[in-house]
Amino acid sequence: MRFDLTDDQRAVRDAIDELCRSRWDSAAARGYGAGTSDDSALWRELVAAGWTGIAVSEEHGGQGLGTVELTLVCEGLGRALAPSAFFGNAAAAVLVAAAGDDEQRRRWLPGFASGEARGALGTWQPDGTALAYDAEGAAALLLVEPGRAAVVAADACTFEKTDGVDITRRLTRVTIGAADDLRGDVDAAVDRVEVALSAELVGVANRAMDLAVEHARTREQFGRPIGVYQAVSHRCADMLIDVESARSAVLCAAWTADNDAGSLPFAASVAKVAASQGAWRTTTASLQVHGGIGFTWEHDCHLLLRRAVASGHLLGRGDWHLDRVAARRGLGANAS
Amino acid sequence: MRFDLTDDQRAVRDAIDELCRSRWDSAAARGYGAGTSDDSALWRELVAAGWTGIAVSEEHGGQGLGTVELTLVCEGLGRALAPSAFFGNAAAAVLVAAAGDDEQRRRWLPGFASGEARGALGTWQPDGTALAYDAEGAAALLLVEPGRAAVVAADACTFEKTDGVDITRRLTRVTIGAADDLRGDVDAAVDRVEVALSAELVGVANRAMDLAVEHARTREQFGRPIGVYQAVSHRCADMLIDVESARSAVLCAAWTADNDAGSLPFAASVAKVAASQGAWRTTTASLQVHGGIGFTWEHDCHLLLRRAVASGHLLGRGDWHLDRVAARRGLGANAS
Amino acid sequence: MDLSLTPAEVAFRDELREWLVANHPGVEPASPEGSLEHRLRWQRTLFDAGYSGISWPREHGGRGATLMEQAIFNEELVRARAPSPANIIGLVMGGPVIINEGTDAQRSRFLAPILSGDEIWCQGFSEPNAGSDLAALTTQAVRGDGGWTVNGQKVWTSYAHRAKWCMLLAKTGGDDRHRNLTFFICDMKQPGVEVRPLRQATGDSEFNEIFFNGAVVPDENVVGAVGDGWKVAITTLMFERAGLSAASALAIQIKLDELAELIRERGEQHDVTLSRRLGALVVATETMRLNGYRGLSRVIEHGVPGPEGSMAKIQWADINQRVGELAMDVLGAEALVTDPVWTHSMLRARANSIEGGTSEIQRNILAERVLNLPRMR
Amino acid sequence: MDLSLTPAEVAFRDELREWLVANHPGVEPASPEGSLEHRLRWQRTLFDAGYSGISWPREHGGRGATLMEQAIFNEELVRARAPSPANIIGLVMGGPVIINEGTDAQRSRFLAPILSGDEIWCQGFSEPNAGSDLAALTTQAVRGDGGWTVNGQKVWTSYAHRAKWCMLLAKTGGDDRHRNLTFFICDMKQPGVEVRPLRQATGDSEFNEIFFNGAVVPDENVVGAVGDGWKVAITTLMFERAGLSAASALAIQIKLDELAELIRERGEQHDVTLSRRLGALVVATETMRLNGYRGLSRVIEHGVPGPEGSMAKIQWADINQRVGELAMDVLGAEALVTDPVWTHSMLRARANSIEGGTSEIQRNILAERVLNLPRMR
Repeated sequence: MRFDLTDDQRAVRDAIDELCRSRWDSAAARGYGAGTSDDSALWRELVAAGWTGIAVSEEHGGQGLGTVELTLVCEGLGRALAPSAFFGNAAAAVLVAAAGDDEQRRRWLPGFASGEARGALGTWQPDGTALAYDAEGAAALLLVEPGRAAVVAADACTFEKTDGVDITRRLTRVTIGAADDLRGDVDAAVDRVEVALSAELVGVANRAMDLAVEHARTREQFGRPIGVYQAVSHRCADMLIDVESARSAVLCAAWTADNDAGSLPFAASVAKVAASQGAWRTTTASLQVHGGIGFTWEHDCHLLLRRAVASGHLLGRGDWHLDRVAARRGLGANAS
Repeated sequence: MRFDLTDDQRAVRDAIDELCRSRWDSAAARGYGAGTSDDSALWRELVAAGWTGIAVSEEHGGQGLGTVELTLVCEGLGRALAPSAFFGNAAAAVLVAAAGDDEQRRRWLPGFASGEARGALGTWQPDGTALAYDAEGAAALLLVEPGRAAVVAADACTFEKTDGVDITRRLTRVTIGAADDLRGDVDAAVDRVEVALSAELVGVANRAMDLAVEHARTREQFGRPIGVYQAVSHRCADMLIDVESARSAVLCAAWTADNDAGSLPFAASVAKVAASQGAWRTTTASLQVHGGIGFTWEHDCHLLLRRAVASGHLLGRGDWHLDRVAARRGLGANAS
Repeated sequence: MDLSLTPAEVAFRDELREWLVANHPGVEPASPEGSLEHRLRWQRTLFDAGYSGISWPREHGGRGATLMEQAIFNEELVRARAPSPANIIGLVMGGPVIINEGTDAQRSRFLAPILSGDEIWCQGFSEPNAGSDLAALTTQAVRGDGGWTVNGQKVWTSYAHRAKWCMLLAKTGGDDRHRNLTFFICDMKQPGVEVRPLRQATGDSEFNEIFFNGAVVPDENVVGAVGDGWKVAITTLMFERAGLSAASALAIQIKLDELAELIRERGEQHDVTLSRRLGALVVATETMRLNGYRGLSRVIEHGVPGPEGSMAKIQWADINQRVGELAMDVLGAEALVTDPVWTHSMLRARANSIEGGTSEIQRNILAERVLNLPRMR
Repeated sequence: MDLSLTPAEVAFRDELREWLVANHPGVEPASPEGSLEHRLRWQRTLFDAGYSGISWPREHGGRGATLMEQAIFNEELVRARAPSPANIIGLVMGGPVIINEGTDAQRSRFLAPILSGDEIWCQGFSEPNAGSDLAALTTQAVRGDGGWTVNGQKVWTSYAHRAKWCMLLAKTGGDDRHRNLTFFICDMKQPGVEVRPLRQATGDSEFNEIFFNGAVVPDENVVGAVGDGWKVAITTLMFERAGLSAASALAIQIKLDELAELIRERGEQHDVTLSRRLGALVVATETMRLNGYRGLSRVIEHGVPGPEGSMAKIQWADINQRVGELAMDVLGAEALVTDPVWTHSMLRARANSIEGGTSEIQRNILAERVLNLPRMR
């Protein structure tokens, strides 16, 4: 057993961080969300580097790398608050690849892989509409709800811009045309999307921790850097535990998705619970460590907190995962 | 409105504290629990001072004071970890007075009030037996379970000593003879017992906080009293909030029991949740502040923690109270 | 101990309730400016009816009622869904400080317009580099023949753009951190004062920055002695906290009723995790309310608020943040859509543990001033 | 990254599993003495089969297996409900420290009897007035011609009453808190050493006090240089923590299975509050296990354990304490009866956040040594 990244995987992680550093910052994220600027530069680079097809099989025009590599890209983009259609497109590819039939794979995967006809992820709402990020410009929308997933061509839908809690993404409410159900193992496919989403949340939490630690080192009150006070330093230590625990859980779930499908439901639930709770705790704690400055519009704290809330709830409630874990031990509302 | 003690009430509080200081200490509590010494000296004083009948009507030989006064005595005895049959006897009197009929009141209350034929409190267990504290020497046992309360003469029961988590009390498992149900409003009666129990827990929590604060002032590490470190001082501040919140809730519930019966269910649930959680958090936090010394057998920390656990669970789960509170807002398993 | 209202308190409350039914100002406009105008008119209405400065002494233009009646008044306003008067800073902090620490001249000059709302007050304590640590203030006041000249910057001041007077804490020389601050009443309507709105994480702009560039404060606007600013400021902050508690707890209970309604609307009323979390918040809020009334009885006994007020501040922030978190879990997958009520209050609540003294500072106060634990030196 | 076992690891595990079936020592006696004898015999059995010192180098009498195989061994012992060997302190701390910091003479003298269990080791670091703060140690070692003479008191030492050797940290002069401690190997079987059992809150006596009155330690039993005790001790403590993690996480999962069984026995399996609390603990324990393996891979890469081990220590204590609290709520009204399993482990778990370095100290370590936050001076 070896539980750390290979050199190739480190190269993926470093490359995506470098790309974000050079092509993205929080000003770009704000502009993208507000619709005053776009992410085409970043998107072109992601396409050019082949990241869009990173986990798509070579047969369908992708690089055929694994879920671990995919999560490394998601984490890097999350750390940089890069909105970009990357996640939705990757989720669409994961869903079609894991739960679609041959015809659906042939029709959609090559476009997702090349980024020329990208996909977006939408979640069905009680009223029959769907909520989706970065849906404008997508060729296809992948819709999910518990136990069901379907693909629909974008031109069969109408989109209405909606204000999202996450102001670094573009949220739309979608009126859906005729949707084509995925007939494969939808739960297993959605678990893979949860893993990618959890990876993004690890990046968000890690960034929030880095900001808090930097502030604690430099901000002085009562004649000392505030990091010497345990109310601050112990809060940062707890952030570290949350971030590293979530990272361990996501890496394990990603590896499990490719190597031990039977264990994926448990691994995916562990990853989602650890990452969503970790991101919430870390982003809120980071804002607290920053004090007043962290509550200003100009500071990035609230961007991270907003991302943590929105991504943490994107696919529903954490209790669903706790119930799935407890059910393995014969406990819960539906226990015999 | 005046939310603080009257001079008479302060006198009750001070008298019970003084009595415990002069007649009781943790060595006595340990000896009593172990059966190597008894509490007759303390008990005689409680009887002599008329505390045993403090909340019993004068008609039945008591002092006819209120539930507030009763809770002040319970808090004082809790603070001193005084085992004594006081609580069980007071609970028995509260149950008979609030849910018994005239005949039951005439038969039992005078003995409870004078302490000459005292009562004890037992909780029915799934197997039909009951668990009771300080039952030996009692004249009657008051048995409770959700929705039901009954009185049974002690000579109709057999007692078997049992090891309790709370080693400052004597726990027995009781095989019950013919029990005489109380036909009055049992829930209202049990709520009053919960209030008295919560008062005891406030005393326990307060004592745990006092020990922690004293230790934090005097114990030095790294060249400073540990109380200067926020990991310690902020924990103590949280103890203060827990203790004062529980005290406020208990005082309000005690006053409500005598003045606003319709509001008692809510007030009693608030008091029980605040006091049981507060006592658990405070006693465990106090042990943590003490470090290794707090985990030794000789130190009182674990006596307080054991009392907090045992008294906190004596009448069942806290979730029952949260459900009752939520039901007032149309929420919960049985909501329409 | 008697938790029932006295006949006088009952009479006061019933008369007030009747009056509120007849004089309710209606729904508060959403826009910040509209809301402020609405609350200015509302304060005037309250003032004309003798409901401004409930617990202020009659000789200072107040109603001369008890602190308990003041608390009843605050609760009834919340219960009637009526807004707080616009000059809340002046009523809760400025006035009480001037009554307790000010001169007769200051009382006759400043108190009346606070009550009527003719002059809005704001509070200039925090600075970019002095949030928790008032000793780190850098705003300077230098004495000349024309009085005091002020240079520096303040942040997080509500109402500053509309305020006539600012409670200004500035350095006036000396090294003793408890003797080198002075408490001024600074005229905001002068060339040396510039106000810029501060946009916060919610997107709103409740607060402002104030820049003082040679602003002038006459000698007669010093409150307390020169160098006593620290003591005066602490008193002010304690009045601020004493104001909280009971009424804010009622406001939270109303919010919890709305959240319970949301849970039922969404058909989640049988989810015991949600219902027990809500129940636990109801319990916590009730203990906060009760702590508030117990604290108030202490204030009535001792005259001035004590450090215990920090308990309510900590509880208030913690409960509001947990309400926001619960609301997100109730919304589930819809939590990613901006909601004018719930997502907004989830975000706004994050500042509750920072504004008016962080929860960390409140815990320091409880540890040092209530529990007498040693201080880090 | 590859979370599957290598063929060699699989072979090692399968062989071990088979061996454990054939050689399982049976149920561990309840009495402390009986348990220790049982675990001494068990260590001998392991030793004879080549399962003592799994990851120790062959030249030092170990199996020469990888740290990963050591972790697999620890997990398999837990999975088979087999006890840990009696000389755990020697195996996890004493041996590794001597291998890394000791002299050849020390290696040839001490290592073999550690592996066989012929000589039990204990750890003499903590003192009544030096729990978290090793710099406050007062135990003195003074050099004379007969070697070093030791006077002082140690507390919280497991196995001291049976130990032959004590890893003793004592003051050897000088003021520099990082240069005035020396790490000794002290013979426990001499007149100058007295051991008294220490009774703890559970009623058990796992620990002891050691009183040193003129105990003698020869020069050759100094580990590292005189004055290097601090550095050597820190290494020891990190080995202690590196030992934890994965296997302890598995032990907790087994405990959670038993707790789930208790919930079902009591017919509470439909209470979603209980089931979700248990689910959350399963999740937390799994992340602890995964952190452990990730940390182990780091150790394999860097050779020695890093401060990250403090994460596992904090998680371990926190999870054990939450398990105990949940168990009490499952027992409900029966929680007031002493239960050999649940009430005992609820009480015992309270020490988990104190023993082996408090959770507060672990957080200091993470803040200062992993996050490079400034230290209070």
